[in-house]
Amino acid sequence: MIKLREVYFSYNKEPVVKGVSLSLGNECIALAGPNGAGKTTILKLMAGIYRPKKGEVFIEGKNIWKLPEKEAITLRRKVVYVHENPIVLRGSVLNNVIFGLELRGVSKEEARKKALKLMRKLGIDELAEKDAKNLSAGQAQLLALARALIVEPSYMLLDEPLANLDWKRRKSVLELLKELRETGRSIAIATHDAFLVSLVCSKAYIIENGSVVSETLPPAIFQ
Amino acid sequence: MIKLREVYFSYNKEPVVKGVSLSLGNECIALAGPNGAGKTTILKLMAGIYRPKKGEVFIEGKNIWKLPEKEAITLRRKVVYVHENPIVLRGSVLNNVIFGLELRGVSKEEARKKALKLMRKLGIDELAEKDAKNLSAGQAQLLALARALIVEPSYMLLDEPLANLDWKRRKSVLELLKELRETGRSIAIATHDAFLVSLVCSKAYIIENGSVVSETLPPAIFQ
Amino acid sequence: MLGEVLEIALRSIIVSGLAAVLATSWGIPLSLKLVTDDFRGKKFILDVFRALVGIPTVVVGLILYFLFSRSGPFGGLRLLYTPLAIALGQAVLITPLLVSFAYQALEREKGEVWELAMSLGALKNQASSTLIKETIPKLLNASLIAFNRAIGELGVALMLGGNIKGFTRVMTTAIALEVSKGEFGLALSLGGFLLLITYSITAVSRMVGGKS
Amino acid sequence: MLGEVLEIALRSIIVSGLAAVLATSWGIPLSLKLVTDDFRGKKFILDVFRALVGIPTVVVGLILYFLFSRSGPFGGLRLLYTPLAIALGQAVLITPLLVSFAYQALEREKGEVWELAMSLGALKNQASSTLIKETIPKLLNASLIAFNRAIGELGVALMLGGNIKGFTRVMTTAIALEVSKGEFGLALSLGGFLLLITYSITAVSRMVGGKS
Amino acid sequence: TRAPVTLRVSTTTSLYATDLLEELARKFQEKHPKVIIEFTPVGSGEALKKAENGDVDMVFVHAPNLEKKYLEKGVLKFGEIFAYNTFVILGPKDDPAGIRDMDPINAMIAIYEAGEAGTTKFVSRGDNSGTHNRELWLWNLAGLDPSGNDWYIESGTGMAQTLMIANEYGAYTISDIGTYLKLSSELTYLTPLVTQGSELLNVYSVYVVNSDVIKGVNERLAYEFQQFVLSDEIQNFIGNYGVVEFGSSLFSPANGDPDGSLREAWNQLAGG
Ligand SMILES: Nc1ncnc2c1ncn2[C@@H]1O[C@H](COP(=O)(O)OP(=O)(O)OP(=O)(O)O)[C@@H](O)[C@H]1O
Ligand SMILES: Nc1ncnc2c1ncn2[C@@H]1O[C@H](COP(=O)(O)OP(=O)(O)OP(=O)(O)O)[C@@H](O)[C@H]1O
Ligand SMILES: [Mg+2]
Ligand SMILES: [Mg+2]
Repeated sequence: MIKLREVYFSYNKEPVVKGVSLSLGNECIALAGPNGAGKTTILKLMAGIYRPKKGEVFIEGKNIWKLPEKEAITLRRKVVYVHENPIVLRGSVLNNVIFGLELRGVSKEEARKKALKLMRKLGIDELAEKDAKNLSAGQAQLLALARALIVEPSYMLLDEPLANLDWKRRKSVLELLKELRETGRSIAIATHDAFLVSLVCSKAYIIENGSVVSETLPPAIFQ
Repeated sequence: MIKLREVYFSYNKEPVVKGVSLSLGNECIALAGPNGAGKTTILKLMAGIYRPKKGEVFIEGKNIWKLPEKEAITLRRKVVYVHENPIVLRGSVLNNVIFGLELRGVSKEEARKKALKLMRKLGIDELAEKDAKNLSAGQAQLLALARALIVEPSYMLLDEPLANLDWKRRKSVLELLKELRETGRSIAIATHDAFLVSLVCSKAYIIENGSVVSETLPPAIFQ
Repeated sequence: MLGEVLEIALRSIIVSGLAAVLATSWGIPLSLKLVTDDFRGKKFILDVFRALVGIPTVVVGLILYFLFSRSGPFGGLRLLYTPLAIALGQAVLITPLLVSFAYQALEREKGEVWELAMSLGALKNQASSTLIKETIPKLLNASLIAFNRAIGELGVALMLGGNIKGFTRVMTTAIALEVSKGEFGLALSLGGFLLLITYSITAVSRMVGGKS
Repeated sequence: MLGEVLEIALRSIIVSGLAAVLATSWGIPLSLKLVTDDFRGKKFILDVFRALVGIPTVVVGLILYFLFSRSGPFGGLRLLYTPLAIALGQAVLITPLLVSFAYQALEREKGEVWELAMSLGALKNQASSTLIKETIPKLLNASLIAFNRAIGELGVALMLGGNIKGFTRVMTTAIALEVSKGEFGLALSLGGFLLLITYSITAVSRMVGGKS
Repeated sequence: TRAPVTLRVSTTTSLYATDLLEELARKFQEKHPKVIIEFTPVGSGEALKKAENGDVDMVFVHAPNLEKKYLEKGVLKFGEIFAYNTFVILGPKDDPAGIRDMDPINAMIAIYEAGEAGTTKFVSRGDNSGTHNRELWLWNLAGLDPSGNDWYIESGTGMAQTLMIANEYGAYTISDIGTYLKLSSELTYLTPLVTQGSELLNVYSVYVVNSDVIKGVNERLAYEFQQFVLSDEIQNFIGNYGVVEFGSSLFSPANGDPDGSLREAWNQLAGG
């Protein structure tokens, strides 16, 4: 369970997240709302990337900003956030995909095997040796997804995960997400894509201007 | 009319555009196809951003890579390409929006007025003075659109223009595009979004692996 | 004494300031050219500049000495042993450092800015000036560091200026003179004062020029 | 004669190479700290380093001379007039330049790399080392330019090395000696040879280390 | 076998630049292979300062008035004059002050007058070196004080640089003969005009650093090298040094200063 309690956040002076409380249990939740509402910011707060100016972030009951780094890391490693604009590291696509495993000390060989299997599933195995900085938009998006999936996180926070993907790959990603739900992973998705949300999510938070304005069932929000 | 004739292009050794011929007249065309097929590359070739390794690019009948810069520029200025991942310049949102007008020597005051009007239409007028580097994904996308629209190009080449936009803004952008079509502008859109394409475009090129594999009516391609 | 030190400090600032302006005036266009044009030998030129960061100041001084001396090709200009000669020499000296910094900054931004400018119908030189604008804080930083390098160098000032009291004596040649006299304490105080000057100029211009 | 020049050149490379290694070993972690940590006085430190790019080499030499001199606090180490003393002094001298370059490179990449690392469960020091990895060609470039600066400097080598024949004489002190002898032609040849060395090292290490 | 011992010597650059000292060291090492002699060539003031800081065991200089200060402080002892040559007054070939073959004092007066008349310039080392001190002493003997005049250029640099400046300006200056001879091919606009006169005597002394005052210096070895330099064999060698290259020797050996004239000159200079 990831829980935000009365969380405030601002990049400079103006707060952009204003007293948000929400939780992600064994479920898929959607964050929806107009551009600039604060969806991305909220996901990054949930992932422990941003530190709230006020309020608390709990991962599995622990306030992660009050734990020493050593203890926090085991919790934070259960959570993965995927950026809306993929961030790509130097080196090959494969090297990018295994990055999270390297952080966790998995051996290179094992990481490689696992990565290739996953990349096959996403249809990017042929790109393995390609320079990751030279991908098309959709290819980069898939790289970012693979990089997140490979560490088998308990909580996946996805920011517009289907943007730039072609239809075939959208379908495989959706199936992957459904599979993940079936094995009990928690998923949060920030998106403007009604279709996606209605297929995998059971709950939607509508964000407007930095606050949760309503909780509803997914299909309702786009009407 | 923009016309590619037997165009080849490669980033390094491998060609990624292989003998593509297509044309954009007084119409809206869609480019569809799997990730990495070459849609973005083709749009950039049409815009005269990339120089073909082989083949010709004609804008209004002139081979732009054979013209001296002075003559080419009047043609190239009729064409605008909007990146799939917005590129943002330092400074305020307003400064970004008027960039194309500045290039054309329009006075700052006039540019400002025009920009604010356009930004109101796209629902980003409140962001005018904000640092453009600090926008949300959707806000940046709208900035890029506004920056392109403001120069009133005869040819608009849009790369996934609706990605990251919320529903309200998708609607306004679609309406804007329809208006543009009514005033005779040519539009090319690379997208995976069937809905969008079917609403404004009359023709679709399906790109696969660097080649045009078929020309069809838009709704057909996603079936 | 204090009056003399202030006069020397002021001369240092003016001379090296001029050097930085000169070096910037040709170094930035040159870096821009290296970043935006693809031509054979570009890597070579770049590596030569990087190597020239390490050219001994006396060597620069010596080369220009031969050019400026009475019997040299530009002897008629009577530049040798004038503050202008120092400024020219320092400008040459700091150009490689300036170019190395500026190239790194420009190169990092180039791809995106260039594409954006082209996509909106920029002429080549408009795209260039957009790139410059995008990089201004970093370029300013490059010029500043080059200025600091100039004001702290000795060899050129000595060879081309001659450390003439009341005319071409600058902070570093004054310091070297005190060292050769064995007046180490005085030399150190002058060094401290020079650092104070460079720090102040650095801090102020960064406040004015914005973060990089 | 030729043998002696080669010996001096080799000594220069080793001494300044050591200086570059030392400066890198503390300069990169320092730059990393400046980039990744937000603390009061950070801007101040940064500006001090930028100012220190312009510290006259004789001043660095002088300060360390006081420390290493027999009558100084570290006199017991008997470092003065040894190649090691030059290397230490040059390492101190080039640190500000190295930090200025490295900071610019790291700072440009930081935001994204850091966020990515955090989003995938990196410890703080893993995020740091990812940042370093991402920036390696530019950091290498920074070290290289710092090396070039070191091998071309005179003041430290003179004050701390003493230009002792066969022991602490390096390229720049040899050049300065020839200049003071009036052997300008020889001084220039030595300068040209030094540049050839720095160029070769620059070109080779950039080939090995990849583009930046 | 004993470990090698190092003798640390500071010397004025102009003396070192003639390579004489490296030659002497080589000869000493033939006799004492375990000895390493390290020269650090610097300005006179700096050379003496290094002695005071305990960073050298021995000093070669030619600046009597500075030497005296350090003698009084007790830093130096066993001062011996080991060689001498002359300073020369140089000027432009057309000699606007008309000093050719004058005696040094009158030459200085003539330069002063020409300077005041605006027909010439004079370049001074201005660096408190041996040569600079000699120049000041000559002005003093002439009863003149040129400082502050715009024809009187204080260069604040080494001898070679000062000569180059004088050459560029077509000005008068004073130099030790050694540096001038080495540079003469560069100095196309300068010529030696006054070379005779006891006031131009340039005496080089060698000192041992006093281990009673300065801790940790190797006084014994320094003394040995000093005695070696003063030995007949070496004095002879000094007298012939440079003959091949320049046609005349760069130095005259002191040979123990039999008539005391060198010491007298030293005293005059040191007292001045
Ligand atoms: N780095 C930043 N600095 C300052 N303000 C920022 C920064 N990033 C985002 N903002 C602002 O914070 C607000 C929330 O941004 P956020 O990215 O969370 O929105 P979002 O709901 O994800 O929007 P979108 O649907 O467009 O992705 C916006 O108004 C945005 O302009
Ligand atoms: N800068 C680059 N260097 C090398 N290869 C590149 C570069 N940019 C793109 N490519 C490759 O060129 C091919 C075509 O890329 P392009 O971006 O045109 O595809 P696309 O059809 O737009 O894909 P998407 O739907 O994912 O945006 C891809 O295989 C891609 O990996
Ligand atoms: Mg967002
Ligand atoms: Mg694309």
